[in-house]
Amino acid sequence: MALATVVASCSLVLGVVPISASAAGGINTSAACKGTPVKGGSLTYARQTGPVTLNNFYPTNGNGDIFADTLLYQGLVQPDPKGTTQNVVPAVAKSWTVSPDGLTYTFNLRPGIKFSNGTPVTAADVVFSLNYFANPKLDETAVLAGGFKSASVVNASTVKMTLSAPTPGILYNMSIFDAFIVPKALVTKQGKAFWNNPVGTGPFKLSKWVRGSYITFVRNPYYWEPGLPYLDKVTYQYASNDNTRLLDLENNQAQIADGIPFTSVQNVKSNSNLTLQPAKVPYWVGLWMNFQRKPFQDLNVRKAMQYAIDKATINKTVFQGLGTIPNSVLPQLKYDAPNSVVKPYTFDLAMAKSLMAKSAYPKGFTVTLQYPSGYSEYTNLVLILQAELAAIGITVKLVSMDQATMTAQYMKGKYDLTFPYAEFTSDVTVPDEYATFVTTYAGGGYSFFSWWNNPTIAKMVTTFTHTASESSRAVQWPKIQAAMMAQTPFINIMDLPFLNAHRNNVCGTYLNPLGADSLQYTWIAK
Amino acid sequence: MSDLAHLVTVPWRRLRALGSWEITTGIVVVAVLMIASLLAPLIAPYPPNQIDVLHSLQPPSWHHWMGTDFVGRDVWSRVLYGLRIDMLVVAVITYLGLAIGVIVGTVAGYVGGWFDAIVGRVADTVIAFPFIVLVLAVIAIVGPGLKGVAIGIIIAGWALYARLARSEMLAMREQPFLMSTKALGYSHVRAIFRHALPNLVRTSLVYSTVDVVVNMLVLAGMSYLGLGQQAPGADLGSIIASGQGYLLSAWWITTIPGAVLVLFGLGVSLIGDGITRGDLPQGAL
Amino acid sequence: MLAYTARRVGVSLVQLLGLSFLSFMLIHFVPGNPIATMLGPRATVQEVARISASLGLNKPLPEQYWLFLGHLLSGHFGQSITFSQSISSLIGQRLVPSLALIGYGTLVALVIGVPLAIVSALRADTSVDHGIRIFTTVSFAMPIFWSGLILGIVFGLKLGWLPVSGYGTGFWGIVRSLTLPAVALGLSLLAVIVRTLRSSIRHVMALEFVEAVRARGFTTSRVFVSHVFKNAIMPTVTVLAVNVGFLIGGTVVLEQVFQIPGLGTLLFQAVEQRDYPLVETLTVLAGSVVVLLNLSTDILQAVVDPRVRPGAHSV
Amino acid sequence: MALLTVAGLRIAFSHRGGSTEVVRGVEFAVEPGETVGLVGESGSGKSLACRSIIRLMPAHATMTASKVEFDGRDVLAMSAKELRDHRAHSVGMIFQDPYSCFDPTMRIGEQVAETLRVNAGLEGDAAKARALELLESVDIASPEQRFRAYPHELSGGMRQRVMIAIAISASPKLLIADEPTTALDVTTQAQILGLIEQRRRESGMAVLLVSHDFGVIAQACDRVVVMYGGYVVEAGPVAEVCARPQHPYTRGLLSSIPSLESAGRRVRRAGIPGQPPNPADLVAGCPFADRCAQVRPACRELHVALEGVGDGHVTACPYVRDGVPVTNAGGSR
Repeated sequence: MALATVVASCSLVLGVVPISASAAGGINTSAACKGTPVKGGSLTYARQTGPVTLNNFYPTNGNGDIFADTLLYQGLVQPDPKGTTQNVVPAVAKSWTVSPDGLTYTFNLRPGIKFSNGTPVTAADVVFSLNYFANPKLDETAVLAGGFKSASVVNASTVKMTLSAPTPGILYNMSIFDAFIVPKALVTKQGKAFWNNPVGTGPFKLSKWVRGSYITFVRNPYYWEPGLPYLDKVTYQYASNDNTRLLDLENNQAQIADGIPFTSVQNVKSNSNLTLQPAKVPYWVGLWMNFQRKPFQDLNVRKAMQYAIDKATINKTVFQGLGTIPNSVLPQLKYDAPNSVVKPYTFDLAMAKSLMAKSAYPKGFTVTLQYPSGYSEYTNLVLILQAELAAIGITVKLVSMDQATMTAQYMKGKYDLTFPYAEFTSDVTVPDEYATFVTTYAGGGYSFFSWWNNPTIAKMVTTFTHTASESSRAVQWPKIQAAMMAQTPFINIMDLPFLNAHRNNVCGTYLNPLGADSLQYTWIAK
Repeated sequence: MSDLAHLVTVPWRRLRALGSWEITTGIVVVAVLMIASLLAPLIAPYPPNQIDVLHSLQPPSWHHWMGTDFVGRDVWSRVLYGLRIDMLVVAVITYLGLAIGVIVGTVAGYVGGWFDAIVGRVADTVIAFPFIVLVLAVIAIVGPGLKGVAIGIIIAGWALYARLARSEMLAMREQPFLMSTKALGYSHVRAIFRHALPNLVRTSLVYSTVDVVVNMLVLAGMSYLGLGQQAPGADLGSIIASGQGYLLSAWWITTIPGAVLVLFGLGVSLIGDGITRGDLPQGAL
Repeated sequence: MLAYTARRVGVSLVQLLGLSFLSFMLIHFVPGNPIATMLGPRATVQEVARISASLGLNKPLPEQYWLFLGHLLSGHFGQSITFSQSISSLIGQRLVPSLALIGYGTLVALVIGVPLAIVSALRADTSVDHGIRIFTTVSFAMPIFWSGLILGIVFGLKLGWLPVSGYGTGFWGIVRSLTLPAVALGLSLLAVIVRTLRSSIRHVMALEFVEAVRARGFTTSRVFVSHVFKNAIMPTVTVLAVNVGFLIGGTVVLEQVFQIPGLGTLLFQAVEQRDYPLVETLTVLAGSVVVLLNLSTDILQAVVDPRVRPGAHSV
Repeated sequence: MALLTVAGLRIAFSHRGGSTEVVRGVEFAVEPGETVGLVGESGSGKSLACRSIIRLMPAHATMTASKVEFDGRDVLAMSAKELRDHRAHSVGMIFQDPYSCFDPTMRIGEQVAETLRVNAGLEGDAAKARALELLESVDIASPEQRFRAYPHELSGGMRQRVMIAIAISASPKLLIADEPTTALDVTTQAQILGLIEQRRRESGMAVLLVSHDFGVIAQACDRVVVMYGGYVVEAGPVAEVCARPQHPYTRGLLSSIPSLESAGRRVRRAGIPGQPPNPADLVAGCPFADRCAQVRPACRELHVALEGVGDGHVTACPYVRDGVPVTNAGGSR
């Protein structure tokens, strides 16, 4: 979920904490939350960015839109709302079956499920929404509907979806904002106006929206999970300024805040009223090397760089030990093999030096590194990188840029080294999307604008994404992971969690594995 | 704007006769800050970017006069170095803008005609253009950092001086001494630069005491927004911004550099004040 | 009077045209593409090209400028790229907080500044005058974001009187949430008001007519209110108008500090996202405010002070 | 009994580092209905001296006097309220520069009417009607039109007429005219002086005419007071002083007027060499000593005091009589 969002000014979200997939990481286990959940109450959530549109098919402000959409709507399936696994679990569909050839999906709708305006969800609504999802004119991320052929009504509570080729990743793509289920009749009738006052099957419904300032949701009385949500009212209060969110939290003007900056981790930890909640998400610091530049075409150089970068030190000094040293060039995704199978690059200066000596550039070379301005983590990070790469003869010139400029330069291939997106997360928990992006050279994609072209790995990825069998996919991916790690076309500097913080009496603050929360389990202890 | 000449030149003459407490105090304050920042490498007790995590967020003490920040850098040392870069940049942008503006304005006022018309309209447009947008756009083009801010401020800043100089030149053109230089057969260039310019520069110099303060604030503001000085380099705005998150627990990181900024502004303003005897030139800011 | 107004309006129109050109060129010079910025990592070259074409961003620049002028003149300003809304409705939503902040800030500056200026002028060169001057100079030298932060800490967090950030609901909610930023804005404006008013009061007080009026046996307050102040206030109004550009700048920063959903925040986002039409429109509008205020103060001055009128001549 | 008696008047300006006395013990008197001239170069203190009558001091100036008595009342002892009444009803004043002594932002008629409303308690239409009457009485043609004019739209002479209208609106007992004609051209000067004289005759008020121009004084006044360097150096009936000037300064002033007929023309006082003194430079002795052709050492220690020479004619110079140096005269004082 949530791709790079460009957040105003100096905010930053770099998350933290090496948690295992268990969600215990930040879930409040304080005494107050041991009791039975209490119904009622209202919650203010200080968020760093807010929605500019509630049209889930066409978000224009990244997480700002998506996090609001997640309260309002749901898809047929959803990412595990408690974040315990990276799997998809039932939502609007109570269950589904996949034909053995992987081409036909049959979804059985949840009996009695209703939209927040009280009208029942019908198979027609689902078909309408899936067609929306696959229409590039209507859905900004229709690329995620790759493989979709058609959807049809089987009966009032059953929908059939057929694919043109086995594309198991589509189920994960359908779990997120781009395939949420909306009422056909209302959308058809109201057109654009629908999105100003939308209805969905999420736990909350829209109450009041002051654009740019706050948005208030109230309980959806027709929500399908019995007894949920606990809260009567949720207000997302937007504050792009990190400091403001923290102050709001400390001041109890807000009870949860997202995007806790690294520099404030100690601050939050030392405040006895607050709980820091790191959540594991596919969030990473991806360093891009431009393959149009000769030195980076040399595998020895790329590997030397991997060995020269002391990720443990970076984790300690920049990310306060809360990151995870990656064993992939991509973020942490489903099917990833553990370190015992695919080893991370560990700091080894001697190895790095010998690789450089073996390369075409034994005396080193000079490159520029473009990095996003306004993020103190990045500033600290690039200084360390500069020093560490200097040790193997690579002279790095630092150039800070604002996000828009950096993205433009990146897409035009005008860079040597760059961090294309300051806040870089995968939309989905499975590797299909990013693996495809990073290996698709043709058609103007240039392998995610790295100009890396490796047909072998590309073929492995294509096979993987079109394998219907879950067990086969689980076998294939670690091989791709290892191959990419060996080739190291990108350098994943660090895997990071999302960092939220909440007041101690706020309980059940689960994030799904993509970092979004729908707050149906959240309650406030007395 | 023509009142300005009166507001300024008359008190200027008086100043030379009198001197005043404002000027004395102002000069002392600015001089102390300037000397301290120039001597930063000698008097700063620590390197400005030296991290000492063990001693982070220390309140002001004998070891750290202004305390330390969240990675244990000495705030006093950072303030000294920050002030140094800020003063340098502000002096350069203000007086470069002044020089450009005065020259363009003087020439425009002197030669008149289409050149004057164009300069006048361009200056008016730049003045009407929201300053901050201009600076933001230039930063977006040049890239974040002091360079972008400086270019932005100069692009916006010359216009007021040009307008000032132009209107004074128009008035001065009719004055006998300039007409007489013409009668004596001096060239235009000589007439402008030898005779008119020194008179015009005086007004602009007085106005620049306001401009210096404003530019200092803009510079700090941009650094605060993350668009000016890039970490780890220190300037007052970025030090203030870096302490924001610790306002409750470590007030000194934000408040003391802010106070130094205020002190500098106060010093410069007092000098300007002494010259104008408390009468702000119109159109200031 | 008519000829003067016409000429003055003409000059303003030229200025506005220059303004629109400048803002158009400036933002198109800036590297970065609004679509790529909006789409993030999902952006493929084709997708960016497709959406750009659908928004007319692939047309030649002169044509785009022409369209932009057309939008400006028609008054609906076209469509924002990133906010997928019409710019006029966006501005409609964000205008009130900004105007309220500017108005409230100016009010604070006037409420504090006018009495200070009067005292300062009447007690010129006394210690009271010096004290006021130091106070206003300090307030002028304070970075607006810094005073905003300090005010927020003291009155928001320590004392808990006012909210630290955000934009309240209802009249009093808005007043409460805007009080701290307005005070910060007002403080930054204080020096200009006090000094201008002080010097024009002193200037007017030294005029012979004031002595003449005093000689008629009028009370000091009558002399001051109906003669001195009336003559002295106009330069202050002019200076306020001139400083609207400065106020807009302060508002952009303060909206960031206090997280107020106003035009400043919108502008900041628009620049960051390279939302060309939005940046252009906001810039031209902000510039227009400055241009129009200067225009109207000039004309107002001609009305209030008959000497300014062209064709007014003494025999 | 005199309408106005001023004695021992001292006025000083305070500034950084002390104060400078610019009026140094002046005395003069005005009888009801008479016109008294106060003559002297700029800086002589005459303008300040005349303002002492209504205690209209500029900022930083302080006045002290042993006596300022008007119509039997002690001006020095007046409360603020009494002083306002005094200014509003007993004394009218007109000023040198009719260009700048009106509120530039207020219509002429409104300025007259305001005075009437505030000082005479007239309301609305009554004030306007009376204002029009007054404008007419100072020979302003088509007062209805002028009523709506702004000050800058009137000529200097016209403005001075309006000023006179305002000054006499309360039928004061004394009109102070501080250089009323200096800023006007010759023809207008004569008209204005004529107007003042006419109003004086009609109303029986006294006039204190302040001027640097002896010609004007000679033409318009009954008595004259000559000031120099903050002192009164000579005083007496105009005819007497003109005929038998005693003080060398007065002689110089008179000699710079070619003839009485040219009264009113601005003439360089070629008769007196040197510049008028800077008040701050005057320490002791006769203020005119530096420029006096007949100066003698004793002048530097002279205690300036007026001495009668007959017929109400007084002079501050003990050493010269009718242009001839005398020995020992008055030196003992």
